[in-house]
Amino acid sequence: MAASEPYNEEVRALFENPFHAGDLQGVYPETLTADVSESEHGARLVLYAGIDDGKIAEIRFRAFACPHLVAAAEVVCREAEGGKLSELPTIKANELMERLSVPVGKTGRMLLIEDAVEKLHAQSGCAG
Amino acid sequence: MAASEPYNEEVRALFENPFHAGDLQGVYPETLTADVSESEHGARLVLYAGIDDGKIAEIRFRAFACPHLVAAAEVVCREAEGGKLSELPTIKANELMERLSVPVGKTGRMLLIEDAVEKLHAQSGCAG
Amino acid sequence: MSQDLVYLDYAATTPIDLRVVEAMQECLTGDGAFANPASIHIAGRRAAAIVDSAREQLAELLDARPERLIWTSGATESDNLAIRGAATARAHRGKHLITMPTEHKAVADTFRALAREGFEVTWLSPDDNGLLSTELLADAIRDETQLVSVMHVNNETGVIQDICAIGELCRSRGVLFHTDAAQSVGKLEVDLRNLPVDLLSLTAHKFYGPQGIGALYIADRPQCSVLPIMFGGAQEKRLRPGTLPVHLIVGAGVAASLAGDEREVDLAHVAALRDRLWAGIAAIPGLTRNGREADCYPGILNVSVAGVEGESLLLGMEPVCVASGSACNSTSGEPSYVLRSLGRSDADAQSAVRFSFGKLTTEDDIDTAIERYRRSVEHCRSMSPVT
Amino acid sequence: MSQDLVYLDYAATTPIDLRVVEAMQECLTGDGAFANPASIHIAGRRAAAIVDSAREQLAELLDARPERLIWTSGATESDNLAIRGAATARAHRGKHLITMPTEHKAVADTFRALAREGFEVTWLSPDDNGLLSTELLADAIRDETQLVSVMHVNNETGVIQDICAIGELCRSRGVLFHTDAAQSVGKLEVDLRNLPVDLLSLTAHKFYGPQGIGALYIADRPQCSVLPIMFGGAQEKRLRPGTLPVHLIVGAGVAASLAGDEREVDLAHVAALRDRLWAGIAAIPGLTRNGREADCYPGILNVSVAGVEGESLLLGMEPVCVASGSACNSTSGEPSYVLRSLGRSDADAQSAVRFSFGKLTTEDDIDTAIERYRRSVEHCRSMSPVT
Ligand SMILES: Cc1ncc(COP(=O)(O)O)c(C=O)c1O
Ligand SMILES: Cc1ncc(COP(=O)(O)O)c(C=O)c1O
Repeated sequence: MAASEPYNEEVRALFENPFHAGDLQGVYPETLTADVSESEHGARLVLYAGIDDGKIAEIRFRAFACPHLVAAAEVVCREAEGGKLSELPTIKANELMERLSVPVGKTGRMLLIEDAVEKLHAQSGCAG
Repeated sequence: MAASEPYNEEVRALFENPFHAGDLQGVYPETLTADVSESEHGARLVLYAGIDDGKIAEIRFRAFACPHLVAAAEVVCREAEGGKLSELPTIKANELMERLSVPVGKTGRMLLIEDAVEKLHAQSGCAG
Repeated sequence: MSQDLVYLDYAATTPIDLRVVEAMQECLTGDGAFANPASIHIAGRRAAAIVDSAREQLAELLDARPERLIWTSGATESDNLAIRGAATARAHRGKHLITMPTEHKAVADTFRALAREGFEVTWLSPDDNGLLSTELLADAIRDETQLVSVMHVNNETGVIQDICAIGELCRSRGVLFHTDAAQSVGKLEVDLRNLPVDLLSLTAHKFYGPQGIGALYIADRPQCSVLPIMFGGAQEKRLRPGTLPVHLIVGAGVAASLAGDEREVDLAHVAALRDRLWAGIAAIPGLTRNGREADCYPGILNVSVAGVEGESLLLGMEPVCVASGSACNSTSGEPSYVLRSLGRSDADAQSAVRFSFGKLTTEDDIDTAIERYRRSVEHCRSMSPVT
Repeated sequence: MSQDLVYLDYAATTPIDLRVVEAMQECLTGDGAFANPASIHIAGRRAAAIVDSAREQLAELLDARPERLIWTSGATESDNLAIRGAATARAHRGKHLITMPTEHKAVADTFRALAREGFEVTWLSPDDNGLLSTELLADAIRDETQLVSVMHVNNETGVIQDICAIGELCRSRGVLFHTDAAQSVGKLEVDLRNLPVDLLSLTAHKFYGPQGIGALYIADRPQCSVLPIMFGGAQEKRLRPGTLPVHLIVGAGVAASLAGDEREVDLAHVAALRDRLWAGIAAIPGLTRNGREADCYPGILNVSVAGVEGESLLLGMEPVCVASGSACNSTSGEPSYVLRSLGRSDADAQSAVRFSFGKLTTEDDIDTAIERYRRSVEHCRSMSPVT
């Protein structure tokens, strides 16, 4: 049986207004891209980050994904933008899942968030 | 599933007013009794006939029986009374069953009618 | 309820409570409430929420957790699913099963079918009062025994089995215990937090809910595995496929909730009616009561009367509607096994009349029934050769 | 019907016709109409008469004899009974069965269960248009083949199989033919006097009747023996036990009778809506229609759209209620086998939306759906990395 309400308020709001969906608007000293995907459901998430002085000046995402993953990507972007790239890895999929009431069946898909962030991080040269 | 209406009008009327149920009221030169029964459903039918000059002056029945058999017994009594004992055997169970819309499942029980009449007949000494 | 009928066959099916009808009506015509609860769109989710809350209402009546209840089409299906499902799930451990010949056909015939398929079934007869002796049961349980099925309230006589003692015995011996509670749920207390029952069948139309909806309770114990008997979808924990009938489930939920609120009052009401009825007919010569008062659910009074043919007796009672033995046997004409096991002769058993009544039954109904019964017995006796 | 919802999921379940609700209501509250039709008293006989006339109404819709119809709890149960019942009844002659992977789960899962129990099942794939080739079927039938099951109208795409040709082939080869007609009865003509069908499943809630009631048609041929899958009483020719749910049967009967009267008008109505819908979305780039127009029941329009994720697409369409593939698969998230068999990629299949509509659907509903669908596709594409 379907859960009575599959999307919580926050997921709906984020999904309807994914301000960070799309391409980078500015031009930055450094631009990073993390493109990750998952074969089972064909989900794909791409993060684009404009980096200036170790900071994430602008971050955008594109997703071929369910509303939960879209919402999670938007959360990550909202929280990351303006912050330090080095602080990004603290974002954990399980925390996001709790906040967004994501069904456990989607755990595999939601790990794409961690993967993408890690990829950005690795590219920045500050990993480890 | 139950047949929508198990008893036709005539069965209901006969069952409600079995004028011939009970004991003989008169005293006759000859009194015959036919007592027949059927083991499967425990049905039993007794015919009592007061015979005078070869005629059935009075006939009564007693029955431990379903409404169809009761009705059939009443029909037989109504038709037999006043008639000749020798004409009785023309009453056939299958004709009664049709007239009274008796379900075929009750055929065995309804044959008691024929048996009882036959027994009366045999006792009167005019059988064969 | 009726102008021309006196309906005293509540054990076959009860009239539906008008508050239940109203809730069903709302669901049928409500906005999206009719949808398939398995659909993920808004309408489907509304329907699913309605189904969930009905499940909670039923769970509350039984003091069970909602997720332990599986919706079915009625107690017949619940019985089939519980018994065949548990027997086949545990067949690798052993193929011995125990039940009673006084069970409802939905139970007895399922065991008969399993017996034809290679299971061994022990049929334990009740004592003279219709009760199962736990000593008899204890002796019958063997290492290979996997399932015991004993009904809560008998549908013909109202005899109440001690399912608590039976369940405890089963649990102590590692055997699953199923009970057909079609005649007790909503009428007597059935508290699954305290009862050691593994599987329990029920049906809504026996407690003022709609026909066509029932449930199977499956205890949350690792032993309680059940295999499906029908296939075709993920509904009801993959145990029972098919689109959930939302309005029926709503009806069952409301009926359960009303039963919880009104059970005590109803019970006192039927007990008073039963006493009135008994007082009105007890003096009829040759009358026997089938089932001791102390052992019986008071909404059923079953009596036999010597020397009277059952079918004629019933016709003579019209327009009072009563059953001769179980409604399910009514068209077969066989004398009731349940009554014979109480020591009744075939002749007595076939004259048995089951009066069963409930919350809509009035004292007037009972008085009419008394009058008609007396009259019909007299009428039949006046024709009877057995004096 | 609704203020806030646009319900376009008629293939999952239809709203109930208010005339059906009225008839059910009358039955629920009527004098004795609620009784158990198996009871021999007056109330029972009234209920039995009501059941009989509903059976006649359904029989008339199908041009079948009433006594060839068995009431069940829905098409799922009918499918299980037909397939398992016929397969087991004929197992002594042979254990080879034929069906298609594009069948509804109630059929496919029943065959899977039989396969686990030692039957051999051949799964025939449809051609690129979703149709079964009779040559393929002719080649698959062997001496041991006992049963072929092919659905009439597919629940995901609306594709209509030529059950007349399939049935004739089966009959010429001495094989039983079952068809799941859950999606066609009451919507397309199903004339069993002319169709060579041995077993046919249907369910009332797909044609404006209540949920929880269906039927199985069994042709009057000596070959058509079916064994029961549930046990417990003489109801429904000993094939399907349980108290008959009178109000549901009344509802099914009235729904059948209305369908007979209104089918042609409804068909024209849905065809016009389908054309309007298609005209409104056909120009969306990357859109594919699943199922050729000429092959499909016009109350279903199934489309895929490239580069769009299905679940997000549906959320973006709210409050328009549509299904992604079969409603029964909606919670599993698996891409639809039916669509893949039409040649769609997994990505296309998962983006599929099934619009299905019926007699209460208005042009406004369709226009809202067009607008929402276009908007949602755009929204999803604006986020998509697949451009
Ligand atoms: C004890 C008992 N079990 C099972 C049933 C079957 O219930 P249903 O007809 O709702 O399936 C009944 C009533 O008919 C019953 O009295
Ligand atoms: C083709 C088909 N068969 C069977 C069913 C099952 O019907 P029900 O859920 O009424 O048992 C459905 C609908 O769910 C269907 O579309």
